[in-house]
Amino acid sequence: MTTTTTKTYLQAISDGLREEMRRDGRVFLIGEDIGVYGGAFKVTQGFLQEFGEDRVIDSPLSETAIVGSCTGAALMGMRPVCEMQFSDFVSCAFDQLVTVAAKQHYRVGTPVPIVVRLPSGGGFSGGPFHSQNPEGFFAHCPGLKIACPATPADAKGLIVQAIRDPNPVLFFEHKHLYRRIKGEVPDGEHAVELGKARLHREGSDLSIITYGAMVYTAEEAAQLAEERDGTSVEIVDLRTVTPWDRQAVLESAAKTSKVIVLHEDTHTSGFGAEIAATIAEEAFEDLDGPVLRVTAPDTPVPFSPPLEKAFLPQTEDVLATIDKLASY
Amino acid sequence: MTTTTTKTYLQAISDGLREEMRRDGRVFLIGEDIGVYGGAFKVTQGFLQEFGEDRVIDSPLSETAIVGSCTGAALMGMRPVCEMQFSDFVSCAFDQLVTVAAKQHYRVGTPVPIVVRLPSGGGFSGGPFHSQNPEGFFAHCPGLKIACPATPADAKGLIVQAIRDPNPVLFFEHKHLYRRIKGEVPDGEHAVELGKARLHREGSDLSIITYGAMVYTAEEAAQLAEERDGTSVEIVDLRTVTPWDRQAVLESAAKTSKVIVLHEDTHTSGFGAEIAATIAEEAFEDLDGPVLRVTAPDTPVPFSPPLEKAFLPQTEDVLATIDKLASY
Amino acid sequence: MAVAREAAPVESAEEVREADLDREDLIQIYRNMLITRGIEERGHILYRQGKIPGSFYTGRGNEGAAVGVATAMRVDDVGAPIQRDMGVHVTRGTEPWRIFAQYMGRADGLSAGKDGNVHMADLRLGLIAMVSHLPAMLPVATGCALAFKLRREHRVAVGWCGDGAAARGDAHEAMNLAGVHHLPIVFIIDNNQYAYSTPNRLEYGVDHLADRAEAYGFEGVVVDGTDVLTVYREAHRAIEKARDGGGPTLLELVTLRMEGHAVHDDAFYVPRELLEAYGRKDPIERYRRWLKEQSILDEVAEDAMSADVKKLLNDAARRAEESASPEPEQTLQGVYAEPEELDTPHHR
Amino acid sequence: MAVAREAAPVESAEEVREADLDREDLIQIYRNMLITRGIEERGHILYRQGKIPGSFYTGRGNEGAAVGVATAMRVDDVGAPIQRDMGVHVTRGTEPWRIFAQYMGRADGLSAGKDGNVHMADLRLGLIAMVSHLPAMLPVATGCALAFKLRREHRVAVGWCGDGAAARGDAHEAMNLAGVHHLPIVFIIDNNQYAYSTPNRLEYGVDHLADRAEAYGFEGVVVDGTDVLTVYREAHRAIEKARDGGGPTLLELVTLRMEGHAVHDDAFYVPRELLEAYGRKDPIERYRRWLKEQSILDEVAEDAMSADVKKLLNDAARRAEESASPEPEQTLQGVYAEPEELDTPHHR
Ligand SMILES: Cc1ncc(C[n+]2csc(CCOP(=O)(O)OP(=O)(O)O)c2C)c(N)n1
Ligand SMILES: Cc1ncc(C[n+]2csc(CCOP(=O)(O)OP(=O)(O)O)c2C)c(N)n1
Ligand SMILES: [Mg+2]
Ligand SMILES: [Mg+2]
Repeated sequence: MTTTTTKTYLQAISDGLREEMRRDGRVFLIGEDIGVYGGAFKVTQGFLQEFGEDRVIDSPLSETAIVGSCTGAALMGMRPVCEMQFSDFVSCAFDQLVTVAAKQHYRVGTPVPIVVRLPSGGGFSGGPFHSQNPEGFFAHCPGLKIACPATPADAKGLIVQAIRDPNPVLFFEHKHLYRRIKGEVPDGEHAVELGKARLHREGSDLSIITYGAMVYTAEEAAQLAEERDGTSVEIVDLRTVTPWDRQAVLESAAKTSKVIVLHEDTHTSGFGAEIAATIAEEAFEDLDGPVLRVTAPDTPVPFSPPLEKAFLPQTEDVLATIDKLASY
Repeated sequence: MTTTTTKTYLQAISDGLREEMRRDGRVFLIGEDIGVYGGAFKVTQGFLQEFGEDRVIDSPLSETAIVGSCTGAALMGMRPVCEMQFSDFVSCAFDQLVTVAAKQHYRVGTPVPIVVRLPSGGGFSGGPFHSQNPEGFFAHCPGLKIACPATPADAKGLIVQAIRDPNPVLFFEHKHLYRRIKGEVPDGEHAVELGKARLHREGSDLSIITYGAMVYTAEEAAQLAEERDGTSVEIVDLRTVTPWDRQAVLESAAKTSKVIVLHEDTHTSGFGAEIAATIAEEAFEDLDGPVLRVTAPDTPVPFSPPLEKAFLPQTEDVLATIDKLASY
Repeated sequence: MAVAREAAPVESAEEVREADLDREDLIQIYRNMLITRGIEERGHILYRQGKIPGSFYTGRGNEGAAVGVATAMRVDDVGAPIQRDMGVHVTRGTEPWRIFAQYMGRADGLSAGKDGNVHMADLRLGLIAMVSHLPAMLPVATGCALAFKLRREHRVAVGWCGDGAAARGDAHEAMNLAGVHHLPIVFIIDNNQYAYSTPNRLEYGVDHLADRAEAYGFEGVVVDGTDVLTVYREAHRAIEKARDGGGPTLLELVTLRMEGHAVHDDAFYVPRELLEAYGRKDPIERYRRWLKEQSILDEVAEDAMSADVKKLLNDAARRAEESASPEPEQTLQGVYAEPEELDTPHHR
Repeated sequence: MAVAREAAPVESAEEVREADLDREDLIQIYRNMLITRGIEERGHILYRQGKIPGSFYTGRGNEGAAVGVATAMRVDDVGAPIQRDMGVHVTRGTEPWRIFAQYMGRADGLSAGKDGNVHMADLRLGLIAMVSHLPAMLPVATGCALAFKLRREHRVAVGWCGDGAAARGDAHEAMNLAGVHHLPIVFIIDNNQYAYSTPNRLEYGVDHLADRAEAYGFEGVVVDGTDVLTVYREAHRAIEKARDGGGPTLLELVTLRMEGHAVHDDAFYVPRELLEAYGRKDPIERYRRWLKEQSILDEVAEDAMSADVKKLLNDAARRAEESASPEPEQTLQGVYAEPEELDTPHHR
């Protein structure tokens, strides 16, 4: 029987990484300040001491070299896991990911099993460059996989599975969940399949499709809606954006006939557009109302608290959208 | 009265550029092989001779420096126009575009009037790196504008307007249209507003929303559908992806009640998802059928002709989708 | 094998005059350094008081480097300073109250609350606001220099970069382009020996970053960044050389980051002895001693200046605290520029 | 000021023996060069016959450089060659018929029709397929070297880059990382004096690209790339130095691109005299003369080899032409790898 322990989201990622490194000598870490300093968020604290300089590499400030060298090491049979200090900086490795890592297997059949860890998301005045959720850009790139865990258990299970996956995986870690969210995490080996959504909350009146930190915003709104007038909201946590669990989403849409898509990333061509378009295409006859999107607006992430609050999707925004759709 | 001349798409771009350079001494060009060689596609042939080395700069192979230096020159009051040799290489300037150029005005109020010319698109065995349509990635980035002309007249009018626009504009030139497509182009000054769609073909049974080279694929399919059984297909050519003409699209959707979204870019999180999601959200009650997307599949662009043919949306694919939707 | 020149320290007042500085300039330099440190010290207090959101960075130890370079720039030169270069903003005339307003995310901050901390600059003062992504502003500064060259203006661009950030491709592409076109640009590397927790030896494998200049076809100079006068002299030389068509120079200004990467970081990884050694080379204290030795500053003048700077910063902090936060509606404003905005002296 | 060493030419047979080449190796080198040129010449004909889709690139003039380096690699070394390095594929044992099949987009091509022309490699032969984006494979090659170092394997990675591509950030980041970690890698710059139409003087502002090595903490060497034996000797030294823990080396192999960028390009921008000068230094002809002088090759052997290579290529072209095109369904296959695929000797 699997035992569990209560852990923060951050601890869960850290444990997943550490356990996988103990299990598999091919796994190594590379990134800026991940060794001596233990990472900007301390996810790899103590790793240098346990695994040594060869497996925990403090790299130069070189996102292109970090990702590119992971690709090379992976082609030689290693299982590299790199960290972008903030997910925002992945823009500096865009070409290596989209051009090299994502396409190498299709082109010449050689797998590139790398993991890129990406502390992401806003909520603490990080400003335009320490708050973004860049998964939307990469969702458009065939050949990459993308995980966005919401719970500590999934954070552990998905980082482990990401390492084992034979493809490049972008692993988004929402910074606002790191120390704020605690949950039961299975002890010992625990892997969560990429591409399987989690039914976060069952409901019958409408569905919210979301992932990452917004799962909690959805949950708050759902609770308020229920308390207020008994509206029963279902929440589907995608867990991974690529591949994404179309079946779970379409089933929920068929069940409730009303769907809200929610993400913290910006609106236009965000992944929510793909979800909404797919539902509109494949569940057209199931729908009793339009698929509504609740997202950040099409702006950079502003710094000042009143602006950032207006930018980030809030519980009230979701609640208002629930009302709008419920009464449709 | 405006006179017109029959020109290729390529000539139209070339003329637009040349005329704007003659009108405005602040406009200069920078890119790889655009001077002595006249550009990989000869769009700037003769420019070095006419405008000299200062205004037609053969740069080193440095997409980051090309775009970044355009941003700097623009901040100093120039109107730089750079060329990526193939649009595929814009991945090497992703950070400069998305992080610097796109966000500088929002952050500190300084306009960045640059144009990035991007020869794009497939259809001649260019393979995974000389055939892409990367507009989908950039459509997700607030602060950038994106033009994708289909006709020679629009190619001229939009390159001129892109240069005059106070924002960074990505100007996609479909390589397959360069010499294949001819049309009437207004002589002399001619600018086309960014964000206004063009009704390419009027129809009443269903609408195809598209842009770029796919306008011609849509047209072929529409003609075939009409000849065959009188199905009347409307075609809306977006002309620009950012900003995009939501109103024109929603009006067409309201008129025909059935919409196909068509683009050459790959499927998941392509700009078609945004269009389809918006229609499904805002024209829900107008629709008599699901919004269907016809796009390339989620793979890199394959090289070998039978594979590339299977990859690119073909007239038959559009026709089959017309049939499916018409009989819905 | 080091190939860069190592700058000899400025010794005499004679040398200083040769470098175009009069008594007033020398005092102004001191004042700018005091204001620079004062802004950051006060900012740190405000931060601990919870009045500044986000994170907070200081450039303690870099005041001489930043003020020295900025003093050598002419009014129509432009620069793209980075996270340790508060002294550049101060020297170019940015009003301290607007910097505090920036820290606090107020509407009167240099980014009007859209961005925070050192991600700011006033283009009317010839400064370009950095992005976080380092050193993405080097290609941008290179483009400024390109514009000057194309227009045959006698202006110079200055681009800053950290020792850590010099590892990124943007640094290479910018320096290479500047070298090929012999552009009027000076590259400054603020080498404070660390990139966050990463020491120089894990950032690059060569003796001096200034050695790289050679590989781009221009001169590199290693300078003691704690010595404001030497920094000034070398920056002045390099900037005027660039202005006269002599092409780029790379100046590596060696200091030590005297505090953590940001104020959450206690910098446990920096050896005590190193901190102590550089503590003794504090750029402000060093320069103060020199001013006194040269009888440029006496007790009276010094006290007056301290009082004055204190008042300036008190007023500035108060004014910033009293200033308004941006309205939430501003969130949606300003993503795109309007055509009228191009109608400035720059853009005409 | 050039800082890189300029390699002295190999003069005597003695030196060649010192560099670990026996008579058989010397003949094999010649044969590989002939096959290399033969593949590209024949490819060009097939292209003009409309049998090869897309565009077509040749490496004429670079045969010695490519074969020389590849000959110096050991069987378990790995390399990431670029667009002028057909000789590397040939030397490592890629079957010519599969290269023709690659050109033609056939199912038996090295990329099974998914990619075209030189975007190919057989990882089982220790080669990594380039992407178009230059020089994106340098960081990748650096990662191979990192893996070797971490696993304490005595293997070396070789990363290729053009003179033009050396301007991009990827080159810098890769070399810097390799320098910091003293990785077992050799960087080769195929300096054929042009990047498409862009001459060296518009690509970089320094005498030799090899001068850059110094700025990353390792040695740079300028080598006459038309001289296969000198290339071999320098590559051999550098590779064995890397294997022995001596860290990276940068070899700049100077040649001239003897044809257009691709075959659509008549290279009008390359001065005639330059082409004539390098025509006289044709690497195959030069080496052929040397082999004859040294009596390693006589007329009879040469004729036999020519006939043999001709037959090889005839058969190869025929086999490729007869081979199947990929099925359209293949378009959707292979975007993602399956777990079983990691179950190779490499990946265990
Ligand atoms: C491209 C990029 N990657 C990572 C970071 C995160 N980061 C911010 S400052 C810093 C260290 C910078 O070191 P250095 O360039 O030496 O400047 P310093 O802070 O020491 O002045 C890092 C890693 C960043 N800003 N940009
Ligand atoms: C990042 C990038 N930008 C542009 C191109 C287009 N391009 C292909 S080859 C080439 C010239 C390359 O020159 P060099 O590196 O000297 O190699 P050579 O072709 O001369 O061998 C260019 C510009 C490219 N492949 N990659
Ligand atoms: Mg530093
Ligand atoms: Mg070349």
